[in-house]
Amino acid sequence: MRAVTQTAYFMRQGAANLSRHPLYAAVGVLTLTVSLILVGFLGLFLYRANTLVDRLAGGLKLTVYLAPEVTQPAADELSRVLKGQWPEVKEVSYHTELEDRERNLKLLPAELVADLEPELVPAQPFLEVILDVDLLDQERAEALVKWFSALHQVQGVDEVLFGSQKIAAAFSLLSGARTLGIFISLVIVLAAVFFVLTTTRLIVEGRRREIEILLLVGATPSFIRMPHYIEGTIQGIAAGLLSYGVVWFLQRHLMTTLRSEALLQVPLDLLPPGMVAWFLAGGILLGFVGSALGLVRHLRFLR
Amino acid sequence: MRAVTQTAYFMRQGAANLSRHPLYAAVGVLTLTVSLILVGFLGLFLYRANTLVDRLAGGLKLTVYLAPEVTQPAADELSRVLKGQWPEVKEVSYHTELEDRERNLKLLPAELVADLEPELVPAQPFLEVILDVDLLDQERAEALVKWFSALHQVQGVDEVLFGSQKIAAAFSLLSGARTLGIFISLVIVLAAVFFVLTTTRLIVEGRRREIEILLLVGATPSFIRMPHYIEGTIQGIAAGLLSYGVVWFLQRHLMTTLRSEALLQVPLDLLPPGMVAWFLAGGILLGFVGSALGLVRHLRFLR
Amino acid sequence: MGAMIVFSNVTKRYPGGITALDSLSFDMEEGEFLFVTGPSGAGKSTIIRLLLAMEMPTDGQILLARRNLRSLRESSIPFLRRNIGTIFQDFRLIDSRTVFENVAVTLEVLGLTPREVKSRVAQALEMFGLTRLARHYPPMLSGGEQQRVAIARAIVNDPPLVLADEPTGSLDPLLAVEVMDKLLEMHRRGVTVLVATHDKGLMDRYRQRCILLDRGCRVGEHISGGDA
Amino acid sequence: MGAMIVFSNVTKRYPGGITALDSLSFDMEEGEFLFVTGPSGAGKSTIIRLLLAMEMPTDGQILLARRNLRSLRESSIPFLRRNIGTIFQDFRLIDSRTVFENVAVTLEVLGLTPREVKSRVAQALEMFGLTRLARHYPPMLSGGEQQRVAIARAIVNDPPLVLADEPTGSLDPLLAVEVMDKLLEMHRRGVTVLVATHDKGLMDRYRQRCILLDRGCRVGEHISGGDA
Ligand SMILES: Nc1ncnc2c1ncn2[C@@H]1O[C@H](COP(=O)(O)OP(=O)(O)OP(=O)(O)O)[C@@H](O)[C@H]1O
Ligand SMILES: Nc1ncnc2c1ncn2[C@@H]1O[C@H](COP(=O)(O)OP(=O)(O)OP(=O)(O)O)[C@@H](O)[C@H]1O
Ligand SMILES: [Mg+2]
Ligand SMILES: [Mg+2]
Repeated sequence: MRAVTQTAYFMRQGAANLSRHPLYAAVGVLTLTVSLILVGFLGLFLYRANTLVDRLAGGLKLTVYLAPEVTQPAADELSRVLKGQWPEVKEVSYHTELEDRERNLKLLPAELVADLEPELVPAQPFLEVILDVDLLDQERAEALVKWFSALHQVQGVDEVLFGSQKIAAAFSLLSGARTLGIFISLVIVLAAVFFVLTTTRLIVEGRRREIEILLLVGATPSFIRMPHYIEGTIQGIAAGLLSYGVVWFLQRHLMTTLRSEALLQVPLDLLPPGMVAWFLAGGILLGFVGSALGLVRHLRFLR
Repeated sequence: MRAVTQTAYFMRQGAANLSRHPLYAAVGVLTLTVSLILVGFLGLFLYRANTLVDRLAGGLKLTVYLAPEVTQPAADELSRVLKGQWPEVKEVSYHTELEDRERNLKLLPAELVADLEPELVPAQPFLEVILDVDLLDQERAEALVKWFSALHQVQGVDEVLFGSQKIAAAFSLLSGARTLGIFISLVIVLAAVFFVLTTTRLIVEGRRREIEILLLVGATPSFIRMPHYIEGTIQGIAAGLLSYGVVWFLQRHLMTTLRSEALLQVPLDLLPPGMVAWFLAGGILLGFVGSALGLVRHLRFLR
Repeated sequence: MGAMIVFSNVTKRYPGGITALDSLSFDMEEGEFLFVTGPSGAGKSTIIRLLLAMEMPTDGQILLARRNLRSLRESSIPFLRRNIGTIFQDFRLIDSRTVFENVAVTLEVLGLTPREVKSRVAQALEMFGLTRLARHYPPMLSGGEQQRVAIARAIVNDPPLVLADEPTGSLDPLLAVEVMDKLLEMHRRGVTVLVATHDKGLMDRYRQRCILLDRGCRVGEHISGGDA
Repeated sequence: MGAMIVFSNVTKRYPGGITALDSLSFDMEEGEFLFVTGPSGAGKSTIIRLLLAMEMPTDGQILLARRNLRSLRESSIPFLRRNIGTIFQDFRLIDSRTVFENVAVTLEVLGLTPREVKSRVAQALEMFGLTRLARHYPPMLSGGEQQRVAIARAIVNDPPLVLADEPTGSLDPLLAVEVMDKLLEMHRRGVTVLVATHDKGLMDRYRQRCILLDRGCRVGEHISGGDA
C-alpha cells in the first residue's frame, strides 16, 4: 500500500517538476532530441557510406590474370589459398580464356570488332576477386594491396589488376569518411551524454535548496532521486517521439527533393518499421542515464 | 577615470564569476568547443566533398561526337552556343579525328594494336565538355542531361556520351551528401546557438537572486550584463583555443593513420595558417551572442 | 522517562578557526521544555544543526533519544529527522512550491496517502490562519506569514521532538504569543520542545527552564519569568 | 526642508485578491525618523517595495524626493535606488559572495575605485563587529551576523534615505539597541529613516513618530515611548 502511494507520489512529483520548470524541461527534451537526430543521421551515413562507395567504384574487385597453361583445378587451389589467407575476400570466381575474350570483345568499339578475327583478340584465364568492403580497414587494405601486388611473382600468376584505377581512391575515400564519421559520431554521443549530464546537474544545482530542505525534513536520497529519474524518463520519451517526428518530416521533405529517378538511385529509407522503438529506447536511455549521473555526483556533497 | 574603474571592475567580476562557478564555466567552454569542432569538421567535409567526388568520378565531363564533315569553325560555333547556354560549362575543347584515333588506340590492348592498320580503328572529331561541379545543382544537372541528350538531333552532332556511366551516380551522391551535410551543419549550428543560449539562461537563472539583489542596490542592467559579456567572451576565447588544439592533435593523429601514400591522395590539411583566427572568431562570436541572447530575454522579466 | 537530549562536552569548531560551541554540556528530559538564549553568534543555531546531524561535533558526545549521533549510520539520518520538527531561523521554505505543498512535504516523506496529507495540511494551515494563502508561493508572503508556514510544516506530523530556532522573530507580539502557546500546548501533550530565542520579553511570559549561552559556553541557567 | 516621502491614497492589490495597502496616505519630511508598525501582513514591507519601485501601486500617487514614482522612466530606477539604503526583512545577501563583497556591491555600483571601496567597507564592517567575518560567506553566518551584514551594506554609501524592514528581528536586545542607536545617529546627521518593525519594546525606548497599520489601513499614529 505504501509502495503504491510512494510510486504515485513520485510520478506526480516528476510530472510536476516538468511543469514547474518549463524552461529546464524544454532544455532537456531538446538536448536529447538534437543528439538523437544527429547520432541517427550519422549512423545512417556510416551505414550507407559503404553502399555508396561500393556503387560508385563499381565494387572493390581485383583481377588476377593467370598463365594460359593454368588449369581449373590449379586455379581452384589458388582460390582456396586466397580465401584462406584473406577473410576479407568475399568471392573468387574463375574465368576461362574464352570468357575473357568475350569480355574483351565487348569492350572494343563495335565497328572494330566487325572487321576482326576473334582469335586476334588476346585473352587469358583469370580469377575475379571480390572484396568485402565492410571487413576491410585501412591497415588490412594496405597489406592486401601489397600481398596481391607480389602475387605476380607466384608461378602461374601473370599479372594482378586492381579493378579500376579508382579502387585505391575509392577505398581511401571510404576509409577517410569512415574514420571521420566514427569520430564525429563519437564526439556527438559523448557530447550528448555530457550535455544531458551537465544540464541535469545545472537543474539539480538550481534545485539545490529544495533538495537540502527535503533532506532536512527526513527525505531519503532515493525519495529525492526517484522523481528526477521519472522526469528524465519522461523527457527521454518525449525526445524519442519528437526526434522520430522530425526525421519523419525530413524524410518526406527530402524525398520530394531527392527522389528524381534519373539522378538518385540510392535508397534513402530513413525510417524502416520499428525505428520508433530505437528512438524511444535511445531517448529513455540517455534521459535516464543523464539524470542518474547528474544526481549521483550531486547528492554526495549534500547531507 | 570612472570608465577605467568600471571596466576594470567588469573584467575582475567576469573572471571572478568564472572561478566562482567552475562547473558553469566548464559547461560553457565545452559546449562551445564541441560546437566549433563539429561545425569545422562538417564545413571541411562539405568543402572537400566536391573535390573527392570529382576525383572519384574522373571529373564531370561529356563527350559530344561530331559528324566527320564538321570543320573547326563549325565546331567552335557549337562550343560558343554550349557555353552561352550553360554557365556551368567550364571548358569546351575541340578534338580532331586524328586525336580521337590516337585516344582509341591507347584504349585497345597493345597486342591487338600491333597487328592493326591504324586506319581500321574508327575515329571521329569530338568536343570534350568539362562541367564545373561547384556550379551545378540538382535541377540544373537534370536539365543539362536532358538538353545534351537532345543534342544528337542537331545537325552535325553524331552522339553524346556522358563521360562515364558513373557521372549520374556521382552527381547524385555529391548532391545527396551536400544536402545531408548542409542539413547536419545547420542542425549543429542551430544546436550550438541553442545550447549556448540555454546554458547562459540556466546560469543566469542560477544567478537570478544575485541579479535581483544587484538591481535592488542600484545596479543598471548594463552593469549586470557587462561581466556576463566578458565572461562569454573569455569562454569563447578558451573554446577557440581548445578546439584549435583538439583539431591540431587530431590532425597529427589522423595524418599518421591516413597518410599512406598509396591509398590517400586526398590532401587533408585541416589547419591552414590563419585557421586559429577563425576558431577564435567563431568562439568569441558564439560566446558573446549566446550570453547576450541569454541575458536579454532574462533581464526583461526582472525589475 | 529518560533523557531526550544529552550534550556532553560538545565542541564545534568551524574551519577558519571559529569555535561555535566550546565544551558544552546540558541535557533535556523527554517531554521537557527548554529555552536556549544568548547573544548573536553564541551557538544556539549550532546546537540545532548538530541535533539534526547536519554537522558532526568536533569533540564530545551527543545522545538523541539514547542514540549516539556520532555512531549513526548515514542511511539512518533521514529516519532520525522524521521524528524532529524543526523551525529554521531562515524558514527554509521551498520557493517553487505553494504554501500547501511546503507543509505537505513532511507528510509525503512519510508516505502518507494524498487524502491523509490533504486533511492534515488543511488542519495545520487553519491553525495558523494560513488557509487563504494555501496556493501562494513563499516569495509572495510577508515575513510573518513565511514564518508561520515554517512552523506549520514543523509540527504537521506531530513529532515527538520540536526544535524551534527563533520561531517568533518575524511575528508581531500577538502572533508570537499565539505560537508560543501552541508550542507549550504540545509540550503539555508530552512533546519535547527546545526553543532558541533572544526575545527576553517573550521568555519572561513563561516559567520554564532556560540556558544562557555566550560564545559557545554555558554561562548561566535559570527559570524564566521569575520577575513577572 | 520639503517632503521626502508622500503617499496619497495608495492602494496596492495583488493578483489573487489580496489588498496589501488600502488607500493609505502619510508623509515624511526630509530628515525625519518614522516607525511603521502593525501586525503580520499589515503592509509594512509593501510600503518599502513600492518606494523602491519594485512594484507599482494599483492606485494613488507616491512622491519620493518630489518625484512621482508613477511617471519614473524604467531607466532611472537604478539611480533612484542608489540614494536609498535598504535593509530587507529577509536580508537578501548574495550567497556566493563573501561578507566583504556583499557590502562592497553598493559602492561598486557607484563606480568607486577598489581603494575607496576597500577602506569604506572595512570601516562599515568594523562598525558592526564583522571584521573577522569579512571572508566568510553568508550561509556560514549566524542569523544575527547576516542581519548586520545587510545593515552594513545598506548604509555603507551614506544614503540620504534609509528604509529598514524589521532591522533587529534577528538581533539580541543589546545588538538591537546598538543598531537602533546607529540609525538614530544617522537621523541626527540629516538622513531620513523609515523603520518597519513590530518590536514594541524597542520602539518604546525612543520618542519618535509612529504609524500603526492594520490590513493596509492606517489605524493610528502616535509618538512612541510615551509611557517610558
Ligand atoms: N559553516 C560555518 N563556517 C564557519 N563559521 C560558522 C559556520 N556556521 C556558523 N558559524 C559561526 O559559528 C558561530 C555560531 O553560530 P550560530 O548560528 O550557532 O549562532 P546563533 O547563536 O544562532 O546566533 P544568532 O542569534 O545570530 O542566530 C557564529 O559566529 C558563526 O559565524
Ligand atoms: N507578490 C505578492 N502576491 C500576492 N500577495 C502578496 C505579494 N506580496 C505580498 N503579498 C501579501 O500582501 C500582504 C502584505 O504583505 P507585507 O509583506 O507588506 O506585510 P508586512 O506588514 O511586511 O508583514 P510582516 O510583518 O509579516 O512582514 C500579505 O498578506 C501578503 O501575503
Ligand atoms: Mg541562530
Ligand atoms: Mg514584512
